[in-house]
Amino acid sequence: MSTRRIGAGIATLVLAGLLATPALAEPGVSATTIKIGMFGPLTGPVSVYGYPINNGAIAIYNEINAKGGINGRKLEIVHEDGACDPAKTRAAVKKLISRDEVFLIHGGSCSAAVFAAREEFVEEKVPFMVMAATMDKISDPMDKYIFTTTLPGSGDGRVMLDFIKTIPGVKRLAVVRNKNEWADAKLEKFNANYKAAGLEVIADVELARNATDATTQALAVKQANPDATLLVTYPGESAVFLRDALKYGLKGPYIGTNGIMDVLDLKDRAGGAEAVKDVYVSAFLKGPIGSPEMKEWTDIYVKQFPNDKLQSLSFYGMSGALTVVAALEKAGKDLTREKFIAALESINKGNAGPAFCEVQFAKDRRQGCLDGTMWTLSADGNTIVNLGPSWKKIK
Amino acid sequence: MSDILAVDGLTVRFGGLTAVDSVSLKVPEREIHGLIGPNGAGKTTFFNAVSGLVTPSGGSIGFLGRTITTMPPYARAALGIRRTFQSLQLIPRLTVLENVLMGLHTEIRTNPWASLFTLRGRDKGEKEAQARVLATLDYLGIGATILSQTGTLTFAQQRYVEIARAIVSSPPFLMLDEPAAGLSPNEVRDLDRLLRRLRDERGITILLVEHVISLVLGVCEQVSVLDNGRLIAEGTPEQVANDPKVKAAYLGEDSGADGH
Amino acid sequence: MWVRFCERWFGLLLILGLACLPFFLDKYTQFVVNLILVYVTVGIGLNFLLGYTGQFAFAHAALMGIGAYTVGLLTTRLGISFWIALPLAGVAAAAIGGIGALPALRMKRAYLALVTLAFAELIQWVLIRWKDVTLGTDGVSIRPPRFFDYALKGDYKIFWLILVVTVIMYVIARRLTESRIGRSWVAVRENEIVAQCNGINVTATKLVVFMVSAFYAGIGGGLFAATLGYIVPDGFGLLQLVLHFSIVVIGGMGSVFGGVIGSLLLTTLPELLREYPQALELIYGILLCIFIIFMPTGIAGFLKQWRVLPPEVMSRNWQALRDRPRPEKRS
Amino acid sequence: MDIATLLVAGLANGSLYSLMALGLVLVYKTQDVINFAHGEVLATGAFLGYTLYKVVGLPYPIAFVVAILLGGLLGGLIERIAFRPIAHHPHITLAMVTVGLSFALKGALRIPYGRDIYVFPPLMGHTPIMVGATAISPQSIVTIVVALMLAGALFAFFAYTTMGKQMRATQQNITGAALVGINTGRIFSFTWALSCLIGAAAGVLAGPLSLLYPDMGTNYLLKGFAAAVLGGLESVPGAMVAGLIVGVIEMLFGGLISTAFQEVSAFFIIIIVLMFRPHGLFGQKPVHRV
Repeated sequence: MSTRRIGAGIATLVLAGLLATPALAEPGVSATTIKIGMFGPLTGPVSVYGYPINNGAIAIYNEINAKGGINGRKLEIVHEDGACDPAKTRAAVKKLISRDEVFLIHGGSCSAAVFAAREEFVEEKVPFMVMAATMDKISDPMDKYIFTTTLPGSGDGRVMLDFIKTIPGVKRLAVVRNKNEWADAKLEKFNANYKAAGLEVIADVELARNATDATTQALAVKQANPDATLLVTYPGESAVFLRDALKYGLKGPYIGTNGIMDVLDLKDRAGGAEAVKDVYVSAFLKGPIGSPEMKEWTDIYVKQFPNDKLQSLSFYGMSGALTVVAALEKAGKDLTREKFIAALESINKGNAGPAFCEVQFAKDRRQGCLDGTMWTLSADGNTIVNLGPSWKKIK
Repeated sequence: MSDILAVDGLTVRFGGLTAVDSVSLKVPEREIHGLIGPNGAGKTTFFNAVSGLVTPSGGSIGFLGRTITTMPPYARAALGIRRTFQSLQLIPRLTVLENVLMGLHTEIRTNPWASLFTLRGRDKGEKEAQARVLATLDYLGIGATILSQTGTLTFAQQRYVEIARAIVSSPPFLMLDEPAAGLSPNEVRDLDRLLRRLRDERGITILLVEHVISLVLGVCEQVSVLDNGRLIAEGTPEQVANDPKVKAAYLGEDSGADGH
Repeated sequence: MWVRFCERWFGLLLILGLACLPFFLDKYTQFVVNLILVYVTVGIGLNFLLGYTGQFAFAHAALMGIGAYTVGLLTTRLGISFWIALPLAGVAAAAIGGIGALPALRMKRAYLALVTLAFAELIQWVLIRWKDVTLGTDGVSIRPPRFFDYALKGDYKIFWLILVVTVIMYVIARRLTESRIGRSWVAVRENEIVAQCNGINVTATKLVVFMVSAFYAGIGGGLFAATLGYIVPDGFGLLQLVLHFSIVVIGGMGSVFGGVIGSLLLTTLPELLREYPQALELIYGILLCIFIIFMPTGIAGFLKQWRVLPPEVMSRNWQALRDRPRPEKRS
Repeated sequence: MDIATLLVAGLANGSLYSLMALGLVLVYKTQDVINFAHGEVLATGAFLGYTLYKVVGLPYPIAFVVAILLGGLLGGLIERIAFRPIAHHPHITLAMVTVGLSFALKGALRIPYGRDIYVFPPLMGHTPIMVGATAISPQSIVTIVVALMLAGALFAFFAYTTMGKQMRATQQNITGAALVGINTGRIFSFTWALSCLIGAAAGVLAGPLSLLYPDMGTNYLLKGFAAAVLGGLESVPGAMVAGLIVGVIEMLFGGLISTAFQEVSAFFIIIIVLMFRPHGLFGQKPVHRV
């Protein structure tokens, strides 16, 4: 026994020595570059959420580089695949930290995978900006090194709840939901607060991931006859549900998460404007794609990735990238991780780019963006209307 | 001498087809008993019924005084009914040692925990098993091949490996399904000698299905003849060879009828 | 004699060498090495079933999940020591796997695949739905195991734990395949009828191999949980299964070495293919087909053929037979 | 809950499961192997249909026919390239190759189609026809009718054409078929082609119901397995009927018990069938032969 302990002791000493050595220079920072690590689901079934999201952030970083970089340093991006799998993501993060020795990491779209890697940032004290993962547990309870400018699930739930409260005559709700951590995160705060708002959930219906049919769900909701239906499902299943809801003569309104904020896509997938005419979705962008508010950001994306399809995913990563850039600038020429963290903490009313909010961090605040808005389709079903936080009749 | 195998009114049906039709057969201890008949006469089905691979539709099978009609094949093997197959059923990629060791499956009685945690070379059960394999192979004259890949051996050697696997557990009863098929006349002579030695030196009772009539007539004490699932004749080789029913059954069937 | 001597000491030297790895590796490489070791256990387990016994089943990833959850839930929710939880993980996987496979064992081969597929989906479904116990999709964070008062926290320290368990599992695997149990598996794979006629109870053998394989999956899952520190039901789905299949097929079916080589290769292959992430599935699929068709004994078989690896004769201490005096040849 | 509506929706989905089960059973009967890549065949069919209809702009019926013929061609090629050389290999080899093929096909589909979810517009729109309180979607009718037509064509093919008769002979006894001079290699190719043609048809029909992505086949494959097992794994009419039953049971599970159970109802079916009636509803009790 004792030999093993001694062995372990030696190992720890050597390890401590190894870790102590690079303290001379800040990892990932050279005279001319700052290394930023990025990861996301680049392969596998969830790769739909990989490149589009990360490319938005890359577009911002490239734009900054084109303008000469930050304090004389160019941003260098190291990209790793996490495949939306906890083990692979954790490996990717470890690689970025210990092999690529990046200065900070900006990435992650799959909540569970990011959470699996959370320990790494905490232990290695590497600043981490969440790209698009919405699970609250990642940033709350807070850790010094973990920041997010993505509206967390609880925030999205709150935006929807606040909106529902303003719809006249809505008291009884049906919930149609996926069964996963994403949906759970959106519903956690919602479930805790709807009673206080005088609402009642009279049907809680589950729709399987990648379901191709929502007959039973639609009929269950129809039978319950709610005043409004909350959709906490991914875009595909949301479309399937709305399609079948129309088929079986359900009445709206439907309130959706910001996962389905591409309402025009939803319209196509659900089979036409009729299916989505009474759909209201939470949104975190300043305006719909193609609106003047978004022009600046659309241009940046298209310039870098002219062949990509523009979708809300394309802008998920931009607020984080802009915040990182702002903090890097603020941290100054003599860049260290601690200075960078301090700079992030001092961001007040920061530019969130295409995102609806202003970025607000503090010593005890890591969720920088808590605001969202609600969108719906115009009466003709061809344009997106930004409603703001409360319900209005659409002309 | 008591009967080692006593089959009484054995019937096997597949759907509408009766492959073995109320066959009764007794094999006394230390006898080499021949089972012949034209193709499709039901010899192999009879074998399969005795080894337990097919469930009889009627009749009973007794072995060493016990009724084994419904006993599963692996339990019959453990009792001491061992057999070879018409076509070689060895694992060509494995060594002769491994192939023959499979025949000792029921014989190796080591404590699994002990075998997991003892050091190499202290595994007594396995060591004994290897010694038995080696002794059997030496007995058959192929001891030198023990570590050869089975697939690289000659056909005759592989036949012997299969016999080694069948007899390595020292069973009282051995069923051979056409062991001479594909052997040269010289090799058949060796086989003839081997069967006698197995009986005389090891006391094994043998039930032999064979198309090479010369072997059957030469080595067997008793011969039974099956045709269309029925037992049509029984007796010494001479009696059977001169039986008109047997001749009729073999008419038009030339394969092997006159031996090689 | 000296060959055997070298072989034995080679093993010991290798283990000692491996034990020193944490002094030389960065954290990422260490993590990958840990995963490789975890997959050695998992891969050997699936190889018992797939390679040795020729039984085609789809439950291995789910059984690994059961192992991981057993360790995760017992240690974090009930405060049971990791050292008790880990063997229990194997036992739980073996028990649940055995029960799941039971209806299919007496039926035609194709049914085992179908029933285990259904069974695996049900296991995942239960892991997600039974939130009161499994915490559902929130996942389980695993506390680092303790060695007396010493917490095995971090990739370097957990490595020694994984190494010890892996070596034990490897040795047991070698012993099993060198015993009548391993030979009965191969006999069943080659021909169930011949196996029965040699006294092997085929149904019992299949049940045994399924449970042993599940036990390995469970232990592997427990180690996986300790390595990763956080598990979710989704982690034990199709992606995991793809990896297991690839490890066994490419490493070498019917070879304990195969499990080792497979996990070494398949854990590093994605790293080598990082430039073409989109093509990864395609490459896996094509590699699988090519290996199954043209190299069914995998890389281990290839290396054994070229004498890089020693033969894996399925009998304990068979080497002694090489040194025996030549027998006199009878006519 | 309106049972009639559930039944109609169940039958519409069930007819797709029937087609999947049919494709699985055909291959299983001739080659004794379950094609684990059949879900990807469905996805390939769906994407072929989508590409021909939406991108190339062919009229729907022509796009449908061309897509399923291409699906059939793919099946024939798979047999010729991957399975013919290993036809005599152990069962497990064949089964593993189908698994490898499944990954490969999915990976291949992901390269052009992996970055988005595609929409296959319905042929008839989704506005339902109301029969009393029962809502029937026109697309469901199209699905059921086309599936039934395909099944009918298949029965006619087996009953009246030489090729069909030869295929049945081969399914019953490969050696026998070879002895009487049937080119079994050609039969194998044709079986795979037919199986994949039906799979591709299921894909084109599933397109408007589902959304199009490379993993879309997995769900249908699992339901197809359940149907095949329920039908006895070797029975063509059994697969057809069992598919419809699985579709309806799934709806009844979801509609009457809980939506949480709907997803796994197919697996319950597989396990329950194997425990209590392993030869399925329509299969023959296996005759023991060596």
